[in-house]
Amino acid sequence: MSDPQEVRFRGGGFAPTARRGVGLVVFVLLIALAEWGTQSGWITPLTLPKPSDVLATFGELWQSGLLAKHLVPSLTRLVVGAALGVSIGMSVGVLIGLFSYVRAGLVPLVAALFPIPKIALLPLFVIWFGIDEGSKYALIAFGTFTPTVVATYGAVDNVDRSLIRMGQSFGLSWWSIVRKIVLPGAMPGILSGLRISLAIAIILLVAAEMLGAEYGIGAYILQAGSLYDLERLFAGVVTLSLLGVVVSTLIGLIEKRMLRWRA
Amino acid sequence: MSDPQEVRFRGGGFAPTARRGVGLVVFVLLIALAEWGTQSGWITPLTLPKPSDVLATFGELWQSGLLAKHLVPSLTRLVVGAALGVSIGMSVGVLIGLFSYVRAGLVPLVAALFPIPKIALLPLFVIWFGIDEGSKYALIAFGTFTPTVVATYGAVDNVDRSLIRMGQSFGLSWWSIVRKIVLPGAMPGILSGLRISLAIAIILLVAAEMLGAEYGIGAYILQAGSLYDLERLFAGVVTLSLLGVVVSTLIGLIEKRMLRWRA
Amino acid sequence: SGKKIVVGALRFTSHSGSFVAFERNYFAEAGLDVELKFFQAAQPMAVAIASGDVDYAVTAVSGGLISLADKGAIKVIGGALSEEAGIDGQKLLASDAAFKAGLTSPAQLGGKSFGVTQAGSSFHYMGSKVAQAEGVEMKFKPLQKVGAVIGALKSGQIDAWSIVPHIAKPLAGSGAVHIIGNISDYLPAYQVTTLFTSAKNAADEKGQTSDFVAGFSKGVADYNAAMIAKTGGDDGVNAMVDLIHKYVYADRPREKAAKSIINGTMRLNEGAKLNVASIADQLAWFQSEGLVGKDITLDTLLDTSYVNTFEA
Amino acid sequence: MDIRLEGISHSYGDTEVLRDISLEVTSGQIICLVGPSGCGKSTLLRLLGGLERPAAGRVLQLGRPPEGCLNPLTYVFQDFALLPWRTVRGNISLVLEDHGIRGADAEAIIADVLARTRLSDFAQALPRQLSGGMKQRVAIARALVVNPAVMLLDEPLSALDAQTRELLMDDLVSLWTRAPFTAVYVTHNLAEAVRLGHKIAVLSRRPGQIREVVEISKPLKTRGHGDPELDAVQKHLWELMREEAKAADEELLDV
Amino acid sequence: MDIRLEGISHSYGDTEVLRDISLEVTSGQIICLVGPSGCGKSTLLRLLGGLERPAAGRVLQLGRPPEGCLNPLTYVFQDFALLPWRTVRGNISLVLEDHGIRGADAEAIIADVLARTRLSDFAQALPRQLSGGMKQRVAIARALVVNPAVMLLDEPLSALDAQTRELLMDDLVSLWTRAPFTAVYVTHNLAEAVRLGHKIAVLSRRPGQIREVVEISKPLKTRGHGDPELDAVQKHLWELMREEAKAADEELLDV
Ligand SMILES: Nc1ncnc2c1ncn2[C@@H]1O[C@H](COP(=O)(O)OP(=O)(O)OP(=O)(O)O)[C@@H](O)[C@H]1O
Ligand SMILES: Nc1ncnc2c1ncn2[C@@H]1O[C@H](COP(=O)(O)OP(=O)(O)OP(=O)(O)O)[C@@H](O)[C@H]1O
Ligand SMILES: [Mg+2]
Ligand SMILES: [Mg+2]
Repeated sequence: MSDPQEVRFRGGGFAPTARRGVGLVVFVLLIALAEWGTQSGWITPLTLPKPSDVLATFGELWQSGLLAKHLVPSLTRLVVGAALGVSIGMSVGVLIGLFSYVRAGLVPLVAALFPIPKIALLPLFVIWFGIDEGSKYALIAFGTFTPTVVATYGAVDNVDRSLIRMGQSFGLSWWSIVRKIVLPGAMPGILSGLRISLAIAIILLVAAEMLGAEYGIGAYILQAGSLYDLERLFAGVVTLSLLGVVVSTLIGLIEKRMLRWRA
Repeated sequence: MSDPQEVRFRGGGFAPTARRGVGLVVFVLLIALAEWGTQSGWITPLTLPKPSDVLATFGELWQSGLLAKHLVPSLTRLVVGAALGVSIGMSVGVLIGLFSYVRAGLVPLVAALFPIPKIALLPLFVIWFGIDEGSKYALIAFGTFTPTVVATYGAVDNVDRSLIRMGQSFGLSWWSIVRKIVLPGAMPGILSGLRISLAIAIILLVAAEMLGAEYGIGAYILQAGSLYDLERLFAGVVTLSLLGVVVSTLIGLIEKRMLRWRA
Repeated sequence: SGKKIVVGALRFTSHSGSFVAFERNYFAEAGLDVELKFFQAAQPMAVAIASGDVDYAVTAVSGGLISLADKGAIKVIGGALSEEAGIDGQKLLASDAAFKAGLTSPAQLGGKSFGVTQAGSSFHYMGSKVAQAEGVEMKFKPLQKVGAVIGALKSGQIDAWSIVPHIAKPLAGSGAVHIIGNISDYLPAYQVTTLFTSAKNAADEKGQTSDFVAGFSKGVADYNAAMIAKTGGDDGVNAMVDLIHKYVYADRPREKAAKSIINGTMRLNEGAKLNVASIADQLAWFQSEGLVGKDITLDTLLDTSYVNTFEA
Repeated sequence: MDIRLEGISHSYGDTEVLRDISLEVTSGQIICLVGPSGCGKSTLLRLLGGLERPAAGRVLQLGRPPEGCLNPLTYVFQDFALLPWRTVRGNISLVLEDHGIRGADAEAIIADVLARTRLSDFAQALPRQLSGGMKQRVAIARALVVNPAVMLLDEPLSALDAQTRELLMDDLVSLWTRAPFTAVYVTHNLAEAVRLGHKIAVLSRRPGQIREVVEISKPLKTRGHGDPELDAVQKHLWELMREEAKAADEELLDV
Repeated sequence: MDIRLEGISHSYGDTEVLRDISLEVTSGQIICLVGPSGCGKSTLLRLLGGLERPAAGRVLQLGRPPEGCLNPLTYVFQDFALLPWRTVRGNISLVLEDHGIRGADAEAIIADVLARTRLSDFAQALPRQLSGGMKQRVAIARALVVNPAVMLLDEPLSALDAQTRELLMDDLVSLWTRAPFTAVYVTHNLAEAVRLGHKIAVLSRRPGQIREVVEISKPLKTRGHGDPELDAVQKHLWELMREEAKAADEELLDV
């Protein structure tokens, strides 16, 4: 008989763990590479602006108070438009989740609306909603509406039917079941749909501000693009990107608060 | 003692059932309303074209062979661009799902890229990828890349860890586990992500064809828009919408075939 | 066969010089193997010249163009279209609502809103110069797309706009808008569009560039002869319309297209001659608006070694 | 209040699930339903409580529910069916709110039922913090709080581990002993059936029919481990069912 | 091949899960591990099979695995762990493919193991078409096909209903009787433990320590329902564990 031998370890892996700081390192490396490339002329100024110039532009924007002047209208549009789109979308989504006829009637309509590019409709939006804030709100609302509907009715469909049956077995009214069981049960799905809807809202900011906007991050980006002013273009894009990260963090916080009951 | 009394029924509901035809009826009603409105002058021709005129335009497009001339390049761009974006996105997503360092390095980058509006970068795409098909492929690929990555690593995260542990306990190699357990297990999530990615690809067609495209549904829409020619604009938009429905049906079929093992 | 070059174009009548030269083989005779490349908007075309994807093109002077010149990427080498007394030029339009409310001449533009595609576009320049001349202040509304501006004007959401005659006239004909003036009254000999190329072509490919200008000029000469001097009579006009219809309004029936094409007739710059004074004025305006750098000189933008220049 | 089933039959599409079931549920007694997998036990219980309508036959309520009974026919489910976003107290108050019982009234009632099920210390806990056994105790508390005339229990212990099952069976016996309730108790587990049932109805394989109803007269609280009388009944039941259970287990679920 | 645990301790973060466990797994015997919820039974099994590394102590293999053994330490999991996208045959061939056994060789081996577990008719079925009992039989077939030296079973029957559990216990007994295998069998169910175990190790509440190891000498195939000797052992085990099980059940899982 051979010697006792320890059992070979064969588990582990397949569970990525958090590595703090790596993300930051990647960003810093990429920016450093771009800086070096543009400084040394290996990347032409037509291809990419110098990161340091972008930072300087950003600094100017900040100090001159122009950043706020552009951010405030954009944020207003974002909030009003997304609030409209998300709230209508959520209501329609819940109705689709609850009623057969609404579902049969609206699901194909939503599916047909989804792949319509909003920028194609810009000329119409001018007529429908005017060139003032109306059309900007409408565009963002329209863009967030469809993904919210889809996420919401999916979430309602996924509410544990056994909980609903429980509610019925205790004689709860229809409205109580909707309010106390269906809606809270759909909340996780609705919130994760919100992440996507709001990212889309930010993306649509640029399209919305194509229509007669003087101030706004989107308008700023468009103007920089039309002047081929890459520093300002990138400063604007970075602002949007940061905005996206902030919004996603906010939703994360809301999820943490509202979904404390989850594991 | 009172008479025997039947137990009151209190179940049912909360399970929308399919109602065939209702969707069609809604479409027909909406179109009839639009036709009536535009015919009677209650809707001005600036607001909406006559559906019958749109249909006629569509008929002309079809008969003149122009539809094919516009559809073929658009479909090519869609297929090549989406294939690029989805395949790279899926690979990156799987790597993020499997390796801690890749995850830590790339997830923040993807999160930062997500809210960047592609149209803002149009001028740069010309420099980076030229004005031929390259920049169109690149734009669509870029637009589908981020949602695919997010869907894929989410799907990999959701693969039942007990199946992976089972594979390890039978001494399967790392590569076998990835190929035979992780990838098939992530497939449902990846496919449902594909739905969103391809809808986005269709939406981006218009943006892509802003760049030096002669033919293509997007170019057609843009041209109609710049002349405020609503009939043609709607004919183009309807084409995109139909394209979206077709793509979504195709994915449904693929799901049915590939995910036969599900309930 | 000749040298392969790519010429960028928009599907507008004002690009007819290129179409004619291409169709009638003037480029080939000049020893160039030309490929026409079409764009939906002028801005990407300018960028495509900068990136070297396109060699020559025609476009309006805009902030973007000056910016690219400043980056050492492009040069304006000639003129393509300028306003000219006696020939229909760009029109000032007023919406029906504004017209009825008294906006019947440019003098009443004070406090009105004026549609532009983008800040720093040629529309912006024109509106601004008109306002300056009339001594009034206007609000400029950037709407990105010509279609959006038309929609806004038709529905009375903006008060005024300026646009080329072949778009202005049918709009006015429909009664939805009114023509209230001519740009040429404010900007005589305004250099509307120019011929431009990459800085590299202008500096290092002098032969090729001269050949291109020569071929292009022949196309322009044919166009002007047929459409303005009418040297070929109606047949000449019809032949020219047929040629242009291949490129412009190609998906509309010939009869409808012909009207628009004829409406759009403007005299193109013979020999691609360039109004340097107008360019200088435009550059100065862009600088005064803070849209482009103050230190950009006319030499950065122009290379006048290929064509005759004039000042008016 | 008694319940009488009269000639109940039921089908889903083409599958006949139950065939001509007649049964009497007597006040103050626990009746156990046992039968192989898929024989329609859960379906029968849903019909009993009005959550589904039988294709044929009637479910009759004999007599009135007692005073103060908020929900005569009350379920306890196998998967507990607790709202994960409400605390233990919230889950119990849920079924009172719709009857307009709130505030101090509700507090008193809830405190009482929590004490009866020994959950008083856990009123503020969320379901995810509780073990399976505790969750089912909460579900039982929720059922008790509406003073049901008849409790309908669908395999209430089968999601629990064997030891917790033992503990909860003791709890149920002591709850019944203190205040006898009427119950229909569906289970797979013959040991549970002989421990808790006054009557045990054995169903056949699908379509479910009643094969036999066994009565056990021994009082609940004197029943214990290794009791030869109960062992004999259990053995008898297992022999009735063994072949059917095997056949049911080897059936393909959907082809 | 025997397995020896030497002074195994393990913690997750601040929670100590196992404390100083020493145990011998003898060839040809089934050793059952019983203990209250969360006492670390599954953890111990993972340590045994090399899926996790102990914080202290060693898991030793004594002697070589027998000839033809592809995977000496082979698990059967509570949740079956079948790949839902593979048929019964595909799930079994999965564990052969990595050892280069394909084609006709694999066919023969799989056909044999399917016959032994009476699954031959279900080779082409997908997991979703099978009842829980059938699924676990597939998992057992998959474990048998690699000729394990030691089988590690983590509550293999606890996801099944009581009747199926009975049927599968019979299956396991008859498999063992025909060809004795070595196994470590984790369970909550004392009835299962006294039915299948040659030795039964009782763990205390967390941190798990061995409280007692009970041996039962009666041969497996003669053990049956209502056997007084087994009932006595079971009663003894229950008394050892009752209070601990109750305390474990009432613990808040995370606060
Ligand atoms: N809503 C439904 N639609 C269609 N078929 C159903 C439905 N509910 C149950 N069935 C079918 O009816 C049969 C009986 O189901 P039921 O759940 O009543 O059995 P059961 O005796 O409770 O089984 P188990 O012991 O597994 O809980 C099964 O074959 C099941 O597949
Ligand atoms: N991967 C892990 N990370 C952190 N804690 C863990 C992990 N796995 C188990 N635990 C904790 O260790 C303790 C023992 O878990 P284990 O699963 O071994 O218990 P068990 O005896 O199998 O319980 P059960 O009878 O419920 O299956 C539990 O408190 C559990 O919460
Ligand atoms: Mg059931
Ligand atoms: Mg365990």
